Amino acid sequence: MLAVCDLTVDVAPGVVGLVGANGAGKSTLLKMLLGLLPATSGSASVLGHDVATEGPAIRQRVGYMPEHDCLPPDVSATEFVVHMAQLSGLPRAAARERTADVLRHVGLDEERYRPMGGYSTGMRQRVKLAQALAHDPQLVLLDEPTNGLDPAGRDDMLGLVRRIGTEFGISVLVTSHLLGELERVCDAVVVIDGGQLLRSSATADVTAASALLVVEVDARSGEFVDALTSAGVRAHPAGRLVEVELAGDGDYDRVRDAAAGLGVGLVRLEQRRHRMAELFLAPAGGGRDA
Amino acid sequence: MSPVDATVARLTAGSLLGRRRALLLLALPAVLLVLAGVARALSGQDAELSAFLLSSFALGTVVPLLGLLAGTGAIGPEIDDGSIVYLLSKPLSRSVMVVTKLLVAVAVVLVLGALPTLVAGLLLAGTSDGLAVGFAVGAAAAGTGYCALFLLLAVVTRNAVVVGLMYALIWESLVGQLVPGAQALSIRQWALVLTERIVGGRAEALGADSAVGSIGLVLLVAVVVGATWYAGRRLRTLRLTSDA
Amino acid sequence: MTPDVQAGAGPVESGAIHDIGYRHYDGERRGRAAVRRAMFVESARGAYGLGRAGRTKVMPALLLAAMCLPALVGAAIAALTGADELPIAYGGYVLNLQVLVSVYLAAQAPVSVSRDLRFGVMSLYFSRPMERIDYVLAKYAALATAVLVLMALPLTILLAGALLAKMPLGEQLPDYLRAMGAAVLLALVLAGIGLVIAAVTPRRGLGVAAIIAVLLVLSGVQGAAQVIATEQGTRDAAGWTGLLSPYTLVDGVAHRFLGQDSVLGAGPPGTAGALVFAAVTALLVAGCLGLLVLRYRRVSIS
Amino acid sequence: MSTLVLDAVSRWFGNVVAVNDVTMTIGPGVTGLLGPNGAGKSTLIHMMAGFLPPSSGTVTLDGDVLWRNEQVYRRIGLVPEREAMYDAMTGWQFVLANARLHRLTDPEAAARRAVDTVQMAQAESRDVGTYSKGMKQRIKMATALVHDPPVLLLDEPFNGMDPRQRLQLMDLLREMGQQGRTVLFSSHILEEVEQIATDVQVVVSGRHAASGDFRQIRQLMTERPHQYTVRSDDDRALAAAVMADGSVTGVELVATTAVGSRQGGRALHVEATDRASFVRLLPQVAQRHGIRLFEVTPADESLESVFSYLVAR
Repeated sequence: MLAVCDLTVDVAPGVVGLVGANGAGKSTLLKMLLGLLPATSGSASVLGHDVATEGPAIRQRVGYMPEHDCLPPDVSATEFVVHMAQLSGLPRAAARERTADVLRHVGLDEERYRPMGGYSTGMRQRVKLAQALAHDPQLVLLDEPTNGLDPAGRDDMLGLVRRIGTEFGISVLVTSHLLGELERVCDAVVVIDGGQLLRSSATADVTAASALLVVEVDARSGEFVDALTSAGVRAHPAGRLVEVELAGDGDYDRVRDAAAGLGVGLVRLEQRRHRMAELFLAPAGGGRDA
Repeated sequence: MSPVDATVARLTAGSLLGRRRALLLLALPAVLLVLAGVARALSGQDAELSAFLLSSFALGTVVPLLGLLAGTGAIGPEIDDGSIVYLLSKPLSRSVMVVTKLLVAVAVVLVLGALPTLVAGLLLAGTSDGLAVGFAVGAAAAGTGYCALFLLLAVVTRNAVVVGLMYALIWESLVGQLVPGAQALSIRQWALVLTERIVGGRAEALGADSAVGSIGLVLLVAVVVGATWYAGRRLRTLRLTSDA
Repeated sequence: MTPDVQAGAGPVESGAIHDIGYRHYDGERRGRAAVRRAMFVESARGAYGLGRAGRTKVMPALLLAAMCLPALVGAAIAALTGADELPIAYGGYVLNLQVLVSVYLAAQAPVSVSRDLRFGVMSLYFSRPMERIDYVLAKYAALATAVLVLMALPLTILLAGALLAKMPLGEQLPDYLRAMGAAVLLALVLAGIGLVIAAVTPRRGLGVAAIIAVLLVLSGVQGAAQVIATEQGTRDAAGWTGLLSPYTLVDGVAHRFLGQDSVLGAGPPGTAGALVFAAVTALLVAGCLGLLVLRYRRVSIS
Repeated sequence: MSTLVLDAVSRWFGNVVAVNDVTMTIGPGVTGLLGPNGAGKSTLIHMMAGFLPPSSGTVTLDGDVLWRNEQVYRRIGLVPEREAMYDAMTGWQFVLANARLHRLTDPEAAARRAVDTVQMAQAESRDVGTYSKGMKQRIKMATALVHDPPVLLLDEPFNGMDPRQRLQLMDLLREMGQQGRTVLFSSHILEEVEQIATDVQVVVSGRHAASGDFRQIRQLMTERPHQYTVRSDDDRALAAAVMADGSVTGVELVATTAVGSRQGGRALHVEATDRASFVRLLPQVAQRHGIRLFEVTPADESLESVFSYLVAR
C-alpha cells in the first residue's frame, strides 16, 4: 500500500503544519522522520542527520507525540513522564526536575499525581505533549495534538504549540485535519493527500483573500440582491447569504449603499477567504473514502 | 420465548474461539489424550495409574483451565473492549444472554473436556470400574460449575482470570491439601461425588472419592443456578466505563 | 544548532527576563545502557506495583505474603523450640509452593509486556534512542528479578529464623546458597516462558490463562510421565521426565551442579543426563530471548 | 414520532455530580447535545440509552421509563463512541447479526436496507477490522438503523473524523432528521452542530445551560454585548460616527498582527448592546460620511463563542 510517495519538501525552523485527510500519509511520514520506518526509496534528513542511518541520534534530539492513545492507565503522569525522560537519556534527578517544569508548562497541576486511567482527553493530550518535551528536544513532531479536544481545550493546545515554536525555541511539525486551527498557528503549511504533496507554502498565501464577497443582511435579502444587480453588481443568493463577485473596489460602496438604501441591517460583509477546507476538498474529490 | 438466542450463541462462539484462544482450548485435551495413549502403550491397563491421571490431570488441570478459558472468554473480551454494547442495546432479556453464553461455554468444556476425559479413561482403563464414565461425568459437572462461576467473575471484575486462578489453583488444590475444610467449597470435590457414585466400591481405593458428601451436588447446582442468576442481574446494570 | 528565538512579528522585547520560562537542558545525556537500566528498574518495581496505582499492589503483595508465610512459621517454630534443624528445608521450599510462583508469573508477565502492547506505549519507547533488543533485555531482567524476589525473600526469612534459633551459620549457609542459586536459575527460565507467551497477545486475561495453562500442563505431564516411568521400573526414564517441566528441570540441574538434593526424586540420570539438563536450561533461556527479539522486531509502533 | 423527556434529572458518582437537575425535551429532527469535555454529555446519553439510572428525576421515551426496560430498544438506535466491534466479522455479517438480535421478521432485507442507507455496500464483504474510521462509523450507523428506530442516539460521532468523512455523516444525519426521526448527537466540534442541528441543547459542567436554535440562544443572551470587527478605509472617522449612536457601548482601534494566516493591518472592534439597530446604522453612517466598508464580521456569533461565553459565565 503506497503510504507516502516521492515527497520532496524541506521544513524550515518555526511552526510548520502538515495537513491531510485521515489516511493521507501524515503518521507514516512522521514515523519515517523518526527513523522508525525505512523509506522504500528516496532519502530524508532531520536536524542534519540522515534518517536511514542515524535513527538513534535523531530520536535523541526529537520529541514525538503520537496521535493514538499511548498512556498506561495505572501510573501517574509524574511517574510516567519521569520514566520517559530517563528513557531519553536524562539522569534521574534531571528527569524529575524537568518533568515538574514541563508538566507545569503544559498546564497539568495537582492531577499529575493521579493514575492516568481517570484523565480526561484534554489532560491525556497534555501528558503526551509533556513526554515529548521532557528531554528538551530541538524538534517536536506532534500528530494531531487537538484530537478529541473541545474548543477551550483546542485553544489551549494551539496556544501551547505556538509557544513551543516561539517562546521555547523548539521547532514544531504539527499535523491536523481540522484545518481552521492550522491557519491560526503555523508559519508554513505542507498539504499532502493520498501520500502526495499538494502544496507547500507559507500559511499567509494559502488563505489569500479571493475576489469573492459574502454578504448577509438581516431582512429582505431578495430585494437586496435585486438592488445590487440593478447597480451593476454580479450577485446571487446562496442560502441565507449573498455571494458578490467583486469587479472592483467600487462594489464595496454599492453593497453599502444597497443596504443603507433599503434600511436593512448589514450583518456580514466578508472576503470569501480561500479557506483551507476548500483547498483540501477540491483536488481530492471523488468518493474515495480515506 | 426460548431461554437461548441463536445469534448471541453465534457471536459468543465467534469471540470465544478467536484464533489464539482456540489454539489453547484445543491444546489442553490434545495433551491429555497423548498422555493417556503413552501411558496405555507403556503400562497397559493399570487402574491406579488411570485414576491418578484422570483425577489429577484431567479433572485437576485440564477441566479447570478449560472452564477458566471458556467461562471468562464467553463474555470477558466483549466487556473489556466495549462491544457488549451491541448486545445490551437490544430488546433481549439479560438472563437469556447469560444462559446462552453459559451454554456455549459449557458446550466447549463438554466437547473439549468431558469427552476427551471419557476417551482417555477408556484408553487407560477400558470400562473397568466405570472409571472412564465416572470421571467423564465428573468432568462435565465440574466444567459446568467452573463455567458458571468464572462467567460471573468476568461480569463482576476486569481481572476475572487471575481471581479464577486463585480459586482453582490456590484455594482448591494448595489450600485444599493443607486445610481439608477448604475442600467443602471446592467445585472439583462436589463433582467427584458423582464420580464416586459411578465408580462405586473401589472409588476409595482408586482415589476417585470425594472429600464431601452428596451435599456437594446440591452445592454444585446451587452455584451454577445462583451464579447465572446473579450474572444476569449484574449484566442488567453493567456500566460501560472505560477505565482499565 | 538551536534556532534563534524569533518572537513572531510582535515588537521585540529587549531585556525581558524569562525567569520561570522554559529552560533548556544542557546537562548529561546518557546512552542506551542507562536507558536499559531505567527501563529495568521501572519494570521490576512495577511487578510489585511500586510506582503504580494502589490496585496493582494487591495481588503481588498477597502472593508474596503467601510465599513467606510458611517460612515465617518455620522460622518461628525453629526459634521457639530451639530445634537444631529447620522444619522446612531450603531446597524443597520453592518447589512445594510452585503453584504460587506460577500464579505470580502468569499474573505479572502480561502486566510487564501486554500492557505496553494494549495501551500503545511501544511507540513512545521506540521513538526514543532505544532499540528493540534493549526493551527485551530490560523486560526480561526485570521479570526475572521480580520472580527471584518472590523466592529469595522466604528463603532469607528461613535463614534468619535459623540464625535466631542459634543454628550455626556455617551449617545453614551452604544449603541457603544452593537454594538461592536454584532460585536464580528458575527465575531466568520462568521469566523467559512467561514473557514469550505474554508478548503474543495484548489481552491480559488471555495471557494470564495461557501462561498458567502451559506451566500446569507441563508439570501435570511431567508428574504423570514420572509415575508411568517409575512403574515401568526404569529409574533412568523417570529421571529423563524431569526435562518436561521447568521446575523439575531446574531442580535436576541444581541437584547435579549445586549439590542440592533433588526434591522430586529421580534426578537427571548419569553425567549425560546432567549435561543434557544444563544444556536444555541454557537453550530455553536463550531461545526465549531470541523469540522475544524476533517478536519485537515486528511490533509496529502505531 | 418519538420524544425523549428528561425531567429534573441528576446523576452523581460519589460526591462528583456529573449531571445536575437537567430538564430537556428532545423531539423529532436533529438535536445537537453540546458541551465541553467532561460536561456530562456522555452521562446524559448513557441515561437516554438506558445504560445508567438517574440518581434523581426520570428519563422517559414517549412515557416509558428507559432504565432496565429492554423493550425500549425496539425504538432506539444507538451509535456508541467506542470503536470496538466484532472485528472478525465482515460488515454485512455484523449488520445482519444485529438485525437478527432484534428478532426482525426479515433480517436480510432490513440489513440490506441499512447497509445501502449508509452507502457501505461496496465494502460490506470486508472484515470490520480492516475498515477506516469513517467506514466503521457508517457501519455502526447501519447497526443502529437496522430495526428502523424512531430515535437515534450518537455519542461523539464526529470524533477524529476528517472533513470529508464528516460531511458524509452530516448528510446522513440530516436525512435521518428529515425522515422525522428523533436524532440526538453529542459533540464538542461546533462546526458540525451549526450546520446540521435544528435544535441545540447546551450542557456546561453538568448544568443545562441553554436550549433551542443556536441563533435563538444568541438572542436570549442579549444582555451580553455583541462584538463586531469592521475594516474600512477610514476607521477613525467611522469609530467617531458610530460612537454617536446609543446602540454602541465601545469601540477600539486595533492593529491586527499577522499571526499565521492573516496579514497585518488595522481594524475596528465594536461592542454593541442592540445588535439589530447597530447593523442597520452601520451602512447608513458609512454612506453619509463616504467611508468605504471592506469587512463587517460578527466576531462572536459562531456557536464557538456562544459556547465559550456560557462556559465562562
